[in-house]
Amino acid sequence: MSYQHAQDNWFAAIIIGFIALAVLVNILRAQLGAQLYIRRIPGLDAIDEAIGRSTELGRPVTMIPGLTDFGVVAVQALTIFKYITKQIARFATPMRLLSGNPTVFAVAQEAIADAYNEAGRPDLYDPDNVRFLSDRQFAFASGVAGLIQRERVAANFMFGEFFAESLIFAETGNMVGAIQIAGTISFTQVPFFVAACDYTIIGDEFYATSAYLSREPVLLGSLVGQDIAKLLFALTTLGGVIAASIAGTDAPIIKLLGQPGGWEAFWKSVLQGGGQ
Amino acid sequence: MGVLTNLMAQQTIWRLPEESRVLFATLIVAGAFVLILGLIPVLQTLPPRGRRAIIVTVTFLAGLFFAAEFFLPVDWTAIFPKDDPKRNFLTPAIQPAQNVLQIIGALALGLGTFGLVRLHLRNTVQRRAQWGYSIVLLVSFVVMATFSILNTLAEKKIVERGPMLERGFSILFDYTLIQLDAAMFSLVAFYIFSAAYRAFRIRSVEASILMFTAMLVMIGVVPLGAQISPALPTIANWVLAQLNAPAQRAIEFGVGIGGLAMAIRLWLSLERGVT
Amino acid sequence: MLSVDRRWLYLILFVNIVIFLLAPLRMPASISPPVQKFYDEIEKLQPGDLVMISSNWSASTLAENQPQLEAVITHLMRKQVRFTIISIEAQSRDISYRLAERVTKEKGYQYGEQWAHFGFVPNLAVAIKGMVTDLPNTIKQDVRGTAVAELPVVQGVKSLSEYKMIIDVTPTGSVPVWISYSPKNVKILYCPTSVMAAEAYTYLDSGQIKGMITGAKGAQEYEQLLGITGLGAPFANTISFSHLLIIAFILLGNFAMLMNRLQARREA
Amino acid sequence: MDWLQAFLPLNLERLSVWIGVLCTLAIYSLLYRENPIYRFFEHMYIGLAAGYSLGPLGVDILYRYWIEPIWIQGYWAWAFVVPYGMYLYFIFSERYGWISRIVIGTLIGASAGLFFQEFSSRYLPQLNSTLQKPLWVSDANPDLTYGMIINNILFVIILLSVLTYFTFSYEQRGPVKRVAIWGRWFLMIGLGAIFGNTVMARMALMIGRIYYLLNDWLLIRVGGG
Repeated sequence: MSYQHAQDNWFAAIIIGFIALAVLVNILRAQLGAQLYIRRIPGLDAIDEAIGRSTELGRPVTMIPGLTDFGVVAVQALTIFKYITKQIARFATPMRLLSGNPTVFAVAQEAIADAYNEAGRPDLYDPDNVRFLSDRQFAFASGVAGLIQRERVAANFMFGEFFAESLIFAETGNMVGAIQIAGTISFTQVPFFVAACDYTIIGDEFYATSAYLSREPVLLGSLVGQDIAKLLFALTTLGGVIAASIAGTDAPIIKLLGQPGGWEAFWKSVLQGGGQ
Repeated sequence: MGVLTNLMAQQTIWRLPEESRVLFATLIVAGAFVLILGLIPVLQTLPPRGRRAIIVTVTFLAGLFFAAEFFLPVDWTAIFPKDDPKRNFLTPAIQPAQNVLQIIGALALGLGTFGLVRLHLRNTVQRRAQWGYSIVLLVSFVVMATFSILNTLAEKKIVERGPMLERGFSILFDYTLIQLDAAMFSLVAFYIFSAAYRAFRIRSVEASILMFTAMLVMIGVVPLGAQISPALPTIANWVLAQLNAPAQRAIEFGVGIGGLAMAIRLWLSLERGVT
Repeated sequence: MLSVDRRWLYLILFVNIVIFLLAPLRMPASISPPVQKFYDEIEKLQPGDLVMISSNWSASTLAENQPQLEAVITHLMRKQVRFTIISIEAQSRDISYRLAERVTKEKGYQYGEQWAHFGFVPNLAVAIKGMVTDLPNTIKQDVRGTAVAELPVVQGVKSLSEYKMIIDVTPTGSVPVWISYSPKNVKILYCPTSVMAAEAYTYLDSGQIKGMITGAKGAQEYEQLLGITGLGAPFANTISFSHLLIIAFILLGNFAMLMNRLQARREA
Repeated sequence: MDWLQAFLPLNLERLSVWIGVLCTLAIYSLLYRENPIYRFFEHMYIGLAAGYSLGPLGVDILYRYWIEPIWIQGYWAWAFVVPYGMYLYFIFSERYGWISRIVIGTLIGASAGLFFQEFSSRYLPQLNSTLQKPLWVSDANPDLTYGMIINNILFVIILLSVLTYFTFSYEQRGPVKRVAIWGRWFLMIGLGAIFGNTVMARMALMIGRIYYLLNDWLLIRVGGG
């Protein structure tokens, strides 16, 4: 059950094309000046509060993209960290970014330097504050746990993809009384963040975060497109289960909707049906 | 299509001759370094807009390659009957492209390790607070790196695997690193206890739901649960399979769509993100 | 009670586990269908049949995988079956070799004659494909440095398809690899950790896996079927009681919170 | 006396157990508080891990994908890859830093391009398997029981309500808001279930460690057997 190419089922190309169109059209609308709305995401309002507390206490802020491999998720996490860094640059609050993936580390160096530049404080940027600890899961965890306790961080931001080590970060952060905000696409780690952090950004709230923080038209437009895509998924689900109830779960129309090889099965049955 | 594939498969132009291959290879690598690094002064003359244009173009082309390979039809047998129906003309290049990404990843590891070592060297040289621990880190790094690299080379049969290498590597890796992994991992058990104790309170509807399902499943999945009531494991499994699965799937859909939108924005450089 | 120092919690959990590991406590388990199927499949084997054990765990998941491997080897020896072990990492090679050596010695099973350890292979998919076409040349040497072609236990065996069964004892996602690349006539049995088990039910339904022992709990059930005392029972019991401890503390915490609230209301 | 002789690290095998135990206890000391012993082992741990990675993830990859193809197999075109990747190393330079962004751009573009296949492979089969849940009994699905029907209806309701919660671009009010709140509650059920299910695996990890301390180090038989 996997796709090597779009031809395995052209339905994939159609649905990706539709989503791309929905996203791009709405980005264009937003750029042309349409007023777009985004609902409240409580955890994100707390970012400023957490930064404020760090500044007051003079203790550092940690940002942890975890062991996220370099890719779309990592870039989104770094975009969020870049926003946070711009905020803390105004108050000269100390920061540490701890990465468990060397490529993410390299890109983070660049992004954080940029953030300080854009905030007008390039003098505050110190490459030693963006650190690569280890790409080994629990060596990384031990380093993060040690650093959080030693420096008694006041705010801890965890964004990206996390695995079993998530609770080690969150509990040590909780131990030193840090305000913690976590956002992850890894569903299996969400319960631990919910239990140990002050705020948790769940699922694709993670992708909505940068739109929420920056209110950039491109991102808000994209968000409208994403909601349309979700509506499409919901309608396909509803239509599909009704079709499956009437025609059976093995019906070609069900195969067409997402199963590799379903395209051919569907058209073959249509052509044969026409011949009868 | 067939012509193109044939041309790509013409190995002779892509390969160095057998005789004095090492010499040629060394020369070409040296040349490549000079050429690519020599481009830097040229690139440096570009104005900011030109620089951005290069980055945007490179990003787009790299994305285009993988996207085109995925979207282009693979079955051309209607036009070229002899063509392999499982690949298009870009498919043979996928593996090399993945290898390129792997190589860049390995170079990034070098960069990350350099950053780590530089930080702790600075700590040591400038006698910053706690610099002793930096020495511990540097020493264990150097020792382990030596053994690990020798061990890798021994796997390639480039160096001899002596008893010294075997035993040293085993002490460092199997008896130390693996044990540290296991110890650190097992800390999660303590943390899961304190987190549950602190967080699972009947404070709000949401917190109560979280607490009750967690307790139900916790008792249902262990043998004791079956002793208390045979229905408990069934209920726990039902919650996991029927109530957890759809919630998880809805989140997955959202994450997938969000990721796709992000990928499109990145590919077309629509986002003022990290680049 | 509300603001108890978490270090007390840690100490209580630690002591709780030590006590229940040492206590000679036996709670009978109810046998789940996948474990019963696993047992029945091995019962069907004839003396002299060949079985491949893939053992990929190391120190971290000892509590779940070690009792599984011990119980499985015990059963194979009881059926007088020949078996070979293979790993994908050096540390899992060492731990499984030491364990198998101890267990086989107790029952007088001969190394080389009745069982062997093939060491470790770096890439499982490639190794399986190789073993299907040419087993002796893919593995080359066993863990003691003997050429595989000269081991009596696999004398004349050219391919993995001459095996009757593959048993995968693992904390990682290696079973889809075995399912994808191993010969269709060889049955696959699976010993996952408890977190990995949920994903395997689809394979169980479709018959791609013939039986499954889940974590320490499954090992306890299996020991019960075999009528032996192994580590599965104490480990599974200890897990039960640590769960009970956590639940008790959650209830205590809530009780304390409610008491506080009542008091605060009374004072107001 | 026999026990003491067996217990002390007098041979290599015992020594290895002692090293392992020392590592375990040092890490566990973090539970009490961050302390010099933990700090020592933490730094050693990171140093060891960083050193280890260089073998399989550095040298091995470079040898296999770069040195071997060029020097042994003679594919000369690979020669350009490492110098190009080296652009990444300009990251620490203020003047030439932007050059590293060319390589970063390559990586970003590649991961965006690869996401189309990932999206199709990962999410579309999930969408498809959601559709295989008929909502009523009919001739088309003869094997269906009423229990399964109830499960299927529940599945679709939960899926749609959680999906509703995760919409952002409009104000949720009225019935939509109610559905979204239900979605959030269903979500909490899912999260609670995962938490409860994970506890077992984590306890097993620690039991494994304590077994190691008792059995391998202190040589105490476990289980009273």
